[in-house]
Amino acid sequence: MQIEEKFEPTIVAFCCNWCSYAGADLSGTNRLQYPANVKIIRVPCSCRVNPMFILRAFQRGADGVILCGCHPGDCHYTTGNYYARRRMTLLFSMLDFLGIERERTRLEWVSAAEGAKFAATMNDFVETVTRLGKNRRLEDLRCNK
Amino acid sequence: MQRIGVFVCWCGSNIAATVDVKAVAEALGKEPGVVFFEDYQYMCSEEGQNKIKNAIKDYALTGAVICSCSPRMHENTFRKAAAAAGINSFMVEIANIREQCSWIHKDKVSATEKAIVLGRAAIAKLHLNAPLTAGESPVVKRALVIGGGIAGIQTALDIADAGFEVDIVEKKPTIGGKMSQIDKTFPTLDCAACILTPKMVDVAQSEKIRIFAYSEVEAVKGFVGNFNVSIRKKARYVDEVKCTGCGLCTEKCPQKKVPNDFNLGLDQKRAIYIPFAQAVPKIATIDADYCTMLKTGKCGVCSKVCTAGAIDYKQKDTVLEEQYGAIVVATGFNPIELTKYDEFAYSQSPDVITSLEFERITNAAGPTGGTLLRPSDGTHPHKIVFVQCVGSREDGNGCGKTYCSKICCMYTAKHAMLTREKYPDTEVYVFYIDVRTPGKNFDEFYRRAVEEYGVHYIKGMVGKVSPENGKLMVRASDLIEGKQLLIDADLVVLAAAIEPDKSARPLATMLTASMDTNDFFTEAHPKLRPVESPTAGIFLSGCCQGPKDIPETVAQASACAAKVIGLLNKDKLTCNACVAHPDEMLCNGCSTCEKVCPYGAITYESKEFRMPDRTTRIRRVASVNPAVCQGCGACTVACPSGAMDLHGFSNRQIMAEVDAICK
Amino acid sequence: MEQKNLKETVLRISGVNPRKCMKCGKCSGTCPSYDEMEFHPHQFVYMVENGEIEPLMASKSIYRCLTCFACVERCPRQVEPAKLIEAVRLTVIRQQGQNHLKPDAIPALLDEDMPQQALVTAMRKYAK
Amino acid sequence: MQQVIRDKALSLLEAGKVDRVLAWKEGEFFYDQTPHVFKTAEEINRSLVYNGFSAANLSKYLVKETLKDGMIAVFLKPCDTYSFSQLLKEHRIPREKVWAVGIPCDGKLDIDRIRKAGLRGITSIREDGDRLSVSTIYGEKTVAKSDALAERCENCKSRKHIVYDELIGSEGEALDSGRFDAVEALEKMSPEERFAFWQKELSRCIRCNACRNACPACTCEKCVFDNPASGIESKAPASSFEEQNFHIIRAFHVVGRCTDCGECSRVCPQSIPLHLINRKFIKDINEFYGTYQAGENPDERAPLTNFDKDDMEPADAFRKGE
Amino acid sequence: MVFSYYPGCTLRTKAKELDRKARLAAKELGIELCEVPEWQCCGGCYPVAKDEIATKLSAVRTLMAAKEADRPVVTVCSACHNVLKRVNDDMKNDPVISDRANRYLQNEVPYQGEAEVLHFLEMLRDKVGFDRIAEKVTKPLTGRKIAAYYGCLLLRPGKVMAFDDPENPTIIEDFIRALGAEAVVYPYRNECCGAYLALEDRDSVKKKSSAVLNGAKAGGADSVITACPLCLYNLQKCGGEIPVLYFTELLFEALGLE
Repeated sequence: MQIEEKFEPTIVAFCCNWCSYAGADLSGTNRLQYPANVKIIRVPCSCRVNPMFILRAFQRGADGVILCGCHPGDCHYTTGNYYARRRMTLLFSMLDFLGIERERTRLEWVSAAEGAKFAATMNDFVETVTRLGKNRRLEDLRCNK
Repeated sequence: MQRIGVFVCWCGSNIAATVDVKAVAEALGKEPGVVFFEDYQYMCSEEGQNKIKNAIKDYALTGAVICSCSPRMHENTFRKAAAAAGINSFMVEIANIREQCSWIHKDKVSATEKAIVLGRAAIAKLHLNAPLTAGESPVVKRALVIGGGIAGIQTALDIADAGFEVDIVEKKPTIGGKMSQIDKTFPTLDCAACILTPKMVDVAQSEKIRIFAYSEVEAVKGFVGNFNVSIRKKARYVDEVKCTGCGLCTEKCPQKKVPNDFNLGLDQKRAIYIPFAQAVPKIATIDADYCTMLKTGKCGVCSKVCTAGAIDYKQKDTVLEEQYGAIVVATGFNPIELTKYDEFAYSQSPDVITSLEFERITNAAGPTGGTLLRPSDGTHPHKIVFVQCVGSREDGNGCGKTYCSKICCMYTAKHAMLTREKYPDTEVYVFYIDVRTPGKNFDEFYRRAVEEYGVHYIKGMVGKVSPENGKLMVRASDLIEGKQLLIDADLVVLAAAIEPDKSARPLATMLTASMDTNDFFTEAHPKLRPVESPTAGIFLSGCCQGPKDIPETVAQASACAAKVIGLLNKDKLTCNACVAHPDEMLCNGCSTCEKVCPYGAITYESKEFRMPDRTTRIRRVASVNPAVCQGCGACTVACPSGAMDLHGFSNRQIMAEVDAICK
Repeated sequence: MEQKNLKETVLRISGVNPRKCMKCGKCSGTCPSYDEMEFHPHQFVYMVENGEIEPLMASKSIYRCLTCFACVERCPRQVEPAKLIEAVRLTVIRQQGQNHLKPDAIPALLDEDMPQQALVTAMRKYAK
Repeated sequence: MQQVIRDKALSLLEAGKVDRVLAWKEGEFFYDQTPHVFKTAEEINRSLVYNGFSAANLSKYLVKETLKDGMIAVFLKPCDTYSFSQLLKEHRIPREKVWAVGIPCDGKLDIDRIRKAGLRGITSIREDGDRLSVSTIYGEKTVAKSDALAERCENCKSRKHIVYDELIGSEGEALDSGRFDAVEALEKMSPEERFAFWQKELSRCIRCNACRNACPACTCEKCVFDNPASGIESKAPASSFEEQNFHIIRAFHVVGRCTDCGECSRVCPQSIPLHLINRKFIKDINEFYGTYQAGENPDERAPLTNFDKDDMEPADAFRKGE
Repeated sequence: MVFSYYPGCTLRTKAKELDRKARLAAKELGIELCEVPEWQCCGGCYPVAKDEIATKLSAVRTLMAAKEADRPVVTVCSACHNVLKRVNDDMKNDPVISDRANRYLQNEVPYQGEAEVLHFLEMLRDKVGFDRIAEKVTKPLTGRKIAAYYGCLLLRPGKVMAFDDPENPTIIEDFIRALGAEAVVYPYRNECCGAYLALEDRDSVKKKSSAVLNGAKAGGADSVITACPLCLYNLQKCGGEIPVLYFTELLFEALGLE
């Protein structure tokens, strides 16, 4: 009998150094659990995240990509998250336009004090992406050997 | 090819209990370029650092990957160790396997797997690292203090004392802040004015300090060492140089019905006023909302009586541009509005007052000349009820604050004690939930109120205050006796929660300094860096950071000054090494990056280039000022040709991490 | 029912988290029925948290609460003591034969002006 | 009109005002013209053409041409002037080296569309008001011009010249076009349908780079896809991802810079409707951040180099569509 | 203006005057009150228990009828108003209750608190406007000193009822002033009258109600008005000298109706 393995999605989380990465640290400090599927990449600011990185992640087999930054108005660099918000709004809308499941991408604002929000967001995102299943529409099959 | 060493930290059992550290080290040891791997109990300890240093030397490592706690904790520690062993400090990458792995996972297998992936990502990134050197920027040797209360005053005096110039910006017409409104101070009961006003005079007389009173910060640009601040000096309609502060105008002004905000509206002032006798600067100010001349063009009495000719009805706001090396936030606090607490009948009876109003009523310079009288009928109250924790310690879904306001227990003990001392025939009841008196001589002070002055401390809360026949019927519970009490009080004093001044939120945005959900400024570290904001060059003094009494405020103000002095004492600051840099051969000169740079760090220049086809061309290319660039990376994404990249977080480094994680 | 189950029942019915209480006593300071109660609102919160439900169930206090919600309105921690008292009362009257008000007793309590509302309310409060 | 343009080119050259003239040259087939730099009167009289098939947007060629010494004259249709203006804004063309002549345009023809109407063996086409006289090896036919227009011209956004030194003919106005209708139709589909649509379209991509090479916004010194150091170099559509990735990134790189000139779709040998991707971005920008037309106003901040504190969140953008 | 109207059991029996005068006054003000078809008794008091829905269903049915009619549902009785508003809030904000109730009622389109519940006084304040009422007054109650008695049901819980400031309400005082009388503000106007304890313990009720009336009397009131039949009963029965009236009676009088 073949037992179907539970689908474990690969989730890439880009976190800005000043708020969201610190928020992720805080959820660790408070021992708030979220699945190990989430792997965090530290960037100085949400505005450092190039759409190329997000597409790259999907190409290489990510099933969901989430970008976390400081709340609007609280960016360490004053305005970075505002630019990030416009870029991601347009990019996510485009991916949707091309028929990619919109739930695979997400932008969230998590402050350094919001450890609980970080964990809750990740739990929710992992659950959502798990429900969607494997990313098929935006992957490079050659990377999947 | 790099020669990489991998160092896996146990962090005691913090990591090792959930992550198989040996398995992580061994797995990572098989990665390309890794020539050494090791695990150890505490990598951050001196012994652990020595292991790193030795391995760098013994194995000729070009870089190190440390799998440990968050880089926010020990990145600097490990960078210093690497530098001490002779490699560039930016050749260190940290895989966060504690906060973002062992502490959030319970299953050892998946946590170990994840730790290996995080380690791989760090190795992949490190392969693309290059040595970086940080640039330097000069420091403007002057500080700005925003807020002229006791916190701002103390910080300014200490900075000036060290020989640096300081400017104080105060939005009110005088410095002094809340402390100038207070009558006596706990736990010594010395008069607030007697200890505050000499400091205010010191400020006024200091050659190093400039006071911009009746002024507000309008815009802040720049960065640590080089802030450009726009300060709006609001029109006083009085020439600051000519006004002698004689006060004649404030006596002759025919507009007498102006609420006196210094006395919290308990009495009235004139439309031209000096807030109090010891004001600094002692210059009259016209309240444009009430001045008949400014509103209708008819009156001019103050101008006629002013022998100095200082009145100027045509005065306009002016905006000054000033440079500072450091900025101190000392914006202070206010009691919360009590309109949502009408079970205590605050808006229904003038005899229900806040503690700060009580201070003014008992202050010799206050509306009653220091005699304790009821606001409603001017009679002596014989029964006073103090209610503690009004709006403090709430659950966060209501209108109050979740925190303890910290100062109320002590000032209420003070009020109760002073009342009993001056008016022994007055019964004083204090309803408390807890009496919180940590602090030197604080609990002794509270005990004196109870034991020597006979203040009735009742454990319980007031449920309802009903104004009835000139009395205030206070219904409350006495939890210890198990009784519901009904007290016919003459005066009820509410210990209103304190909150940060409303100006703090927009200021934080200007300064890009972070705040917590209560609008208190966040400190760089809650224990180890309590007087600095995480934003470099921004320092915190007094209640803007959290509730504090005067001794604590002054202590923090001086600590803050010490930090500022430490900064101003430097001639140059080491800049961020992770700055943006354009590949000039790829740059289109299109000016897109410049538009998204929040620091104005990008300029364009025309340069002559030898092209691959051996011709020469003059091309417009971007150039980044590394002293100004803070390394956010906005430009790198705006750039269509990929010419702009960021040291330390390059496109290829981040993509290498992505690849390693998604493999 | 066991003590633990009783506590769970009360918490389930009320939806209240008594651990939020900071023991200020404002509920009891504002309760209009305080003097007629053996256990007071703050004690309900404290005793429910401690699992001492049976003494509360046996007490007449549960029929003295007017559900006027003064304690709920004024609680600084939004603990809502009145809901706890109501939950203890419901725990009692949901048991067989524990109706506090029996229909045949009603006529004696009425006068001709008594509005229906009082009856309906009392039946809901006192009977299953 | 062709003669007017030839005369203008000749007079500019003769007067010494310019050294070269950038215009359209007749090609191997009558419908297949190429951009060309004319240096002599003889060359102009021989092969400079202007008719319904003079479709190429010439503005982009100025980037390279202005690197050379001397002045160059260029003929720009209304939509080309938007691209020209955008390139000026991006400092890609030195304004002082260009003599821009605005010329009128009443829509360009699409040979494929005429063929699709069932006309075979076409040897030449003559414009006759709103009719086309089509000579085929089977005889003369006529077609309504409106049935032969390129899609981008059917949905022409403007007849106005944004920037020029002199104008031939009279000035037109910006138009109200239905250019977003096709995008809207796609938006209304289910994600599965949209995915199927784009998979079908994009899988035809042969990565000839014609779209990029014709695009007046794609003027990078070196394209990221050609640059080994960029980390995303790719030359061939080796998988469906590569096709998607190339077109998404290319479109994203021209967000706020794309004037919607339609060259990408015009030059695509596989007839992929690439302009729809760009138009989706333009439509989103218009809806999310207020109407923005690249190239229209040299002083206006582009949407991606600008922000509003109350901009919508990505999630709101999705909700808006529901 | 047309509103759905929910009279409730008491207004059909012991408080017929309250009902009749409310309808006539509304008519005079140009308001049409359409009685909710086949309404059921609300149950008299809001069922606090979170674990059962049966006691809330009659209120939900009324609310659904109001949603169906697509107009706000107006009540005069404070108790009905309290029950309807709070059950509506549950349907809007408590997913467990709302889900269970909708499933029990087998609603194809779930009811999620879409109806607007208004007290007659809220309708007067927010939809008609007290200034318009003042214009309509033909027999102003000049010289009368009237005290408003709110009790608990109109105001609490403040967040759900959103009727007025629960600790310092002004709506009935404003109403009194609109009718030309002087409003007497006095203590205990938002404290409980003793409510349904009237059945069991008259003494307890007497204590609470007399405190209210004494306060009003001390404030110089010549009458007290209320919106709740049970409050009215308790206040009257405690034997104060001051007449206690429904607020609608004053409105009726001031509008010059007979």
